[in-house]
Amino acid sequence: MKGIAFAIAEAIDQEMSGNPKIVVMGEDVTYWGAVFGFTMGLHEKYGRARVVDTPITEQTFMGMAVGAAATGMHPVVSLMFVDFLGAGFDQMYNHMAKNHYMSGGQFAMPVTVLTAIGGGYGDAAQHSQVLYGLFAHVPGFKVVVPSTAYDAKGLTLTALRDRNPVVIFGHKLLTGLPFLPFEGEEETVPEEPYTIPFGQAAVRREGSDLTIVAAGVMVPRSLRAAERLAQDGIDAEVIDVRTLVPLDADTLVASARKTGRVLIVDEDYQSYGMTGELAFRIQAGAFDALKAPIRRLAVPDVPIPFSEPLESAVIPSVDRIVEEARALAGAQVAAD
Amino acid sequence: MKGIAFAIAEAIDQEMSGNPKIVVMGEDVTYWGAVFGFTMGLHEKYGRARVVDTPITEQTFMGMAVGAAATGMHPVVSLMFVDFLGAGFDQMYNHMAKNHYMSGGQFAMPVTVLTAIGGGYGDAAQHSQVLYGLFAHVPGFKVVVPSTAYDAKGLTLTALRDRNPVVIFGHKLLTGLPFLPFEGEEETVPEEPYTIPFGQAAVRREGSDLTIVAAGVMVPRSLRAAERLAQDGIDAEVIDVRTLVPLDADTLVASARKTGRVLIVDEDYQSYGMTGELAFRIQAGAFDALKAPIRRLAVPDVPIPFSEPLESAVIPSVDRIVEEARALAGAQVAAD
Amino acid sequence: MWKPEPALADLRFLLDRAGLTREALLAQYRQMCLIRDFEEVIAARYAIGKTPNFNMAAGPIRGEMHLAVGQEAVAVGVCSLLTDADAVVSTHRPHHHALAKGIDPGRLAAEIFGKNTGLCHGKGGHMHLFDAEKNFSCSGIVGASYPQAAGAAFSFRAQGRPHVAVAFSGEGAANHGTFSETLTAAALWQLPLVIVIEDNLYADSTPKWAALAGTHQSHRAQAYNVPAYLVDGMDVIDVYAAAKRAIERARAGHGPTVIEAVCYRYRGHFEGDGEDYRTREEVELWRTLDPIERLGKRLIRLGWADDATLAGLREEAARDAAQAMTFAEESPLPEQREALMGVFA
Amino acid sequence: MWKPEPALADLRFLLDRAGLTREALLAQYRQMCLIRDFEEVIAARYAIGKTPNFNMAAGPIRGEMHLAVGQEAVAVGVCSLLTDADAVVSTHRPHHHALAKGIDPGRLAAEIFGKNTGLCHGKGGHMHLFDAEKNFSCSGIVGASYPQAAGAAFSFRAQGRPHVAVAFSGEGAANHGTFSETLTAAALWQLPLVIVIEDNLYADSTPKWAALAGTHQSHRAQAYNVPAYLVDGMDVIDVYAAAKRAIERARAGHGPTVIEAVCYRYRGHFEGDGEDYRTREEVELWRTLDPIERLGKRLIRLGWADDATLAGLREEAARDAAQAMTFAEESPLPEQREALMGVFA
Ligand SMILES: Cc1ncc(C[n+]2csc(CCOP(=O)(O)OP(=O)(O)O)c2C)c(N)n1
Ligand SMILES: Cc1ncc(C[n+]2csc(CCOP(=O)(O)OP(=O)(O)O)c2C)c(N)n1
Ligand SMILES: [Mg+2]
Ligand SMILES: [Mg+2]
Repeated sequence: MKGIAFAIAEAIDQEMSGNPKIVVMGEDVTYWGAVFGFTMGLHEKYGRARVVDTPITEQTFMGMAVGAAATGMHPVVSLMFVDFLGAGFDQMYNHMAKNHYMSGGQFAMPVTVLTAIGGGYGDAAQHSQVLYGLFAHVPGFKVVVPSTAYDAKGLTLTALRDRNPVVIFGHKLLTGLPFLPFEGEEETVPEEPYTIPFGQAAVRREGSDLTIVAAGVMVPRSLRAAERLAQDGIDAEVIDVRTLVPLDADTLVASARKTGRVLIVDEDYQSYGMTGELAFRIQAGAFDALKAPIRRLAVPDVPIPFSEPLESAVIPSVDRIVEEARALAGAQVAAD
Repeated sequence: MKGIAFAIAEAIDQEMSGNPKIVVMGEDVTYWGAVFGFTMGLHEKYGRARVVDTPITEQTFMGMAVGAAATGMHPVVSLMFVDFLGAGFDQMYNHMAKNHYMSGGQFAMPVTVLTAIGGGYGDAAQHSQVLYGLFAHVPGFKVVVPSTAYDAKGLTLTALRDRNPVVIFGHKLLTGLPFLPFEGEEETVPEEPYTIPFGQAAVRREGSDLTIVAAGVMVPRSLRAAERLAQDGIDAEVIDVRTLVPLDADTLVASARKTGRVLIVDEDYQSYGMTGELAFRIQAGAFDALKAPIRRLAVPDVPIPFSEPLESAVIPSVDRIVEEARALAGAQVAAD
Repeated sequence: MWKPEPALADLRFLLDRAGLTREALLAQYRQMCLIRDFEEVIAARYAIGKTPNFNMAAGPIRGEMHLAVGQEAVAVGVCSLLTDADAVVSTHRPHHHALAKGIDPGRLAAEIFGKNTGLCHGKGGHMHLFDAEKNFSCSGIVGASYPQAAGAAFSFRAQGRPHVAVAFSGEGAANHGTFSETLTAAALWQLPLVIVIEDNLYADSTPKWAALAGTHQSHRAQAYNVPAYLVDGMDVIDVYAAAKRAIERARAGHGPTVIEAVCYRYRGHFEGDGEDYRTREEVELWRTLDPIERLGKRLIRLGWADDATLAGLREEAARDAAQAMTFAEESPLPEQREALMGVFA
Repeated sequence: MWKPEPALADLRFLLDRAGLTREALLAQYRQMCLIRDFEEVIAARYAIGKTPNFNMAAGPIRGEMHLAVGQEAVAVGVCSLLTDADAVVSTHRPHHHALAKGIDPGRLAAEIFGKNTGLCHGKGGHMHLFDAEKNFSCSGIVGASYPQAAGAAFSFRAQGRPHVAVAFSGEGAANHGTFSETLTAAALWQLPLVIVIEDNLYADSTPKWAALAGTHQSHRAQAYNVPAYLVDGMDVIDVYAAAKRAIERARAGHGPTVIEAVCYRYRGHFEGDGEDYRTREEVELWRTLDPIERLGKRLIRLGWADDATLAGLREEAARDAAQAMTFAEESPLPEQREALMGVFA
């Protein structure tokens, strides 16, 4: 299988066929499969009764998901681009994410939100963001960022069986759709349904000199960087966090303790987001084992510019991961 | 003067009287002074033409601020409780914060957003949040969190002369309004206008054993904790970050290098927010000087519960700051 | 929205048409009294520790407090037509809806006091009342009730269950984009949804004239092909008659309805409100239309009750409200460790 | 929305009433041709590197591309009434508005190519066109144009400047809550705002019938006490006549207007769209109403132009479009370090 879009769509189909509670809603989920393919093929199979195109009303279809989840359904909702969260965020973080807690446990909120993230193909400031940091910051969401088709299928099936709001952030350059560049790999993905538990990071490459932690498309980029680093004799371990919430800090800490050097790579904005959080957790658990300050590479707190040279100046590339990792590998305990 | 509400209202009045571009808008900005007093007295003085009650339409009045700022005004907009950001976030982070950049510098966005934050008086999950981490994460906002009336006035005047979107997060328990508990101090605040530059943290108390970094109402709580710690012979330095964006990392790093131990105290949700970011910046600059892992105390990733014992279990208190600081002061390089 | 008081024969005709019996009216009277008493004792308990200096954090009930004294007829007129399985999504001003939906007054009061015996074990509080058995939820965010009720309606339809979902809101809330968005959704999919706007003329300190582009929010429904009723919210019979049609239509699969009920809140927006945005005279004027007194007078005119019957019902209601307070006050607070539990199911 | 083609005398009458002279019509013709040509050459340039396999990231123009071929009359009918000082807020489909507002085609094309000579020096891109001198901005977020234009209108009024603000949007966008919210604001404060809905029957792949509760978005305006016109968006004269009244009224302080112009996009939602949600026949049918051909025929009927005049105008337009492309293609890309500058003013 090539790409997470096929994997996610297959997972939904498999679960939907046995679970009448599942209904798919959002803009353009029928003919266009939610634009990025996450709902491909479902309309043909289940029809407009269970695959519902909504008007362009994010706050309302997110709120409808809350109401439907409270009355026995499991809505799968498409937020076409994550950039559009601002048009419906209230229903997400103040209700979907809180109603179970506020109700003292009476109303579970089994909602699966699918959203497309990331840049690198020229879609500019309002269609290239990542923003999972915003969801990870507010309590009540599980935050899932698959980097492989295998993971995408297993994590989606887990989400569809979870009684809580789960947001699946699918990177556009991993979808495998023909109209976008593809940075993933052709993979063997079992046809039968399987689940992957949340909160388990994956060590994608073992290494001893330094640890690179990443999510989404930054995982394959980090792996490519690791190959280049290997040519320089630098042996990088690459960890895919897979879920930001729950976060598998143990795996990160164990790796940091082993290598003593950590680079966190992120396509979200740099400040007040994933890189800071992971750094905190790593230093808390591996303080005495760190040989150098933790480094990070992320979008340097600017909107994503349109023009190619500008865009590639701000989104972490294989080259820049290599550069940062090299600097880190050479870094003595710094006094900067 | 007692409280930031009076200070902010005075600053707006002083600037507004000389600057016809300023218009105040939002819900209940007339009779109720934006509920938390930030626009008190302005309606009486400037009338409904310049102090405009809006319908309950956050997305729209935030978008109007964008349009008005682009055509020569300086809107001062009230987002009554920060909890309501989700009803209007799109216009804020996708437009107000980005239009200057996206337009290649053509459209400045002089907008001052006033919003009330924080819990501790029983207003529960949808009216007690802090959420400045969300604004700090997305590029384009300056994020101001005054902890004193003096600062509130000076920082507000700076905001009103800034050509960029500035969000001022006023903690309810620092407003000084009679209907809320007050955790600030009676202060001498000069009558004449003055400004305080953004990006300068304030060392509120010097100390040598450890550094406590905080913002908003956590500053006076940390200062009270420091007094208690002093009785135990622990000499805490207390730093008020004042502005999260721009962030004065130098002052934090210098203090961390001096004391070797840092506790970050925050009333926002713990993960993927302020504490992680500050920790990253501190370890990056003071790695070799740190004697123990950086610690943090924040709302432990739960919605703010209503009932008093539950609420006080999650919002950092003087007691818990003391506890954490004590543990930190005693901590050897941990291997946990 | 004031309508002429019907002559006795006309009143009988109207009741007949609405299918309202003596028993039903007496139950509505009692329910409205319960709400009135409940709100007033909450007001009294809320004031404890808050005088002479009003401090929101003091006393046995903390935080904001939005009461619905004066608006009883809307909640009762609508909710008396609902079953437990029908969904109600309420707002920051939710007690009257909760009681009218049949929620236990004791567990309601306990939640307002933040007690462990409360509906949400003290985690929700006055603006976040949830009762899964009664299919009741609410939100402190203005405009948030509409889509959630539409979602419940969607879900009932998808599951082939004959229930209806009701969203309550204020007239201020209907300015929010979610109102028009939900009208579109409800009309498109012909959802079994009833949107009830309690038009009490104010949103916080903001009078309707300063926030509404037209005179009534219900007028907007038509533009979305949603039928609407504009009713006298101080008259439980008028509310009931419209709600009955709307709810029956929804159950029958004929889609959504908006009901705008013009009413008035006698107390401030929240307790402690200085109310300098309105006149005392206006408040007094509206009190002359009191829904409980009006229903009482009609019951007497109809010969369906005498003063003693009514006094008896009022006493029962007062007793229930008092018992609820006692239950709440005597209940234990939750334990601190509970705070960290229950973010996820 | 199809109207009968006016007889010659009636056409003269309509033009007269609208104050449209020969010169004005010829200018509109030329402007529509420029837009048509511009969009078509952009389409051709966009396709470079994207065939046989369509890949959004390949070729000289990257990212999504939403063109407005077929919708020229709406942009030109409205914008030919505006001055540079009037504000326009556009959408994800903004080229026709930009050109009609008088933005330099070269700098526009350069922005679409991401060049340093572009309107925004390459930072904005096709969905984020800004030109401060022409008071033009736009947003890739659906529904975002309304409040921003209302804000500009508010600002003009507050400053006592006689300008008007125009928000363009699609019919899909008008389902967004910001539409009704902005109607309320505009009506309340009687803002000099004109909302133009380009009702091209589709929002992405979603046909109007699947997303609209009624037939036309303009019907909603009335419910907010905002007057509205429903016009033939394939007829620049019809658009112009309505826009003229709306804009004059706005300038005179008489408040907002909604104009819904029914039109059609000949090309896909974006370039690369497979268009399996509509029939080829429908597209062909609408092409018979082509606004440029219609105006051309009328000019000839009126005796205001002959084939040669029109051909001359078309050539001029084609030359301008080609020059814009050349300028864009020959311009340098911005330097990487620019990326980190300009977040703050
Ligand atoms: C999105 C949002 N904005 C603002 C508020 C603050 N607020 C709480 S109640 C209220 C007024 C509501 O008025 P209305 O809908 O008429 O209801 P009423 O209070 O009159 O019952 C406001 C503005 C809020 N809770 N949520
Ligand atoms: C808030 C938001 N939701 C969804 C989208 C994705 N989107 C882009 S264009 C579009 C359709 C817009 O349709 P319409 O308003 O009719 O304009 P048209 O494309 O027909 O010109 C959608 C859904 C968006 N950009 N913003
Ligand atoms: Mg009201
Ligand atoms: Mg359209």
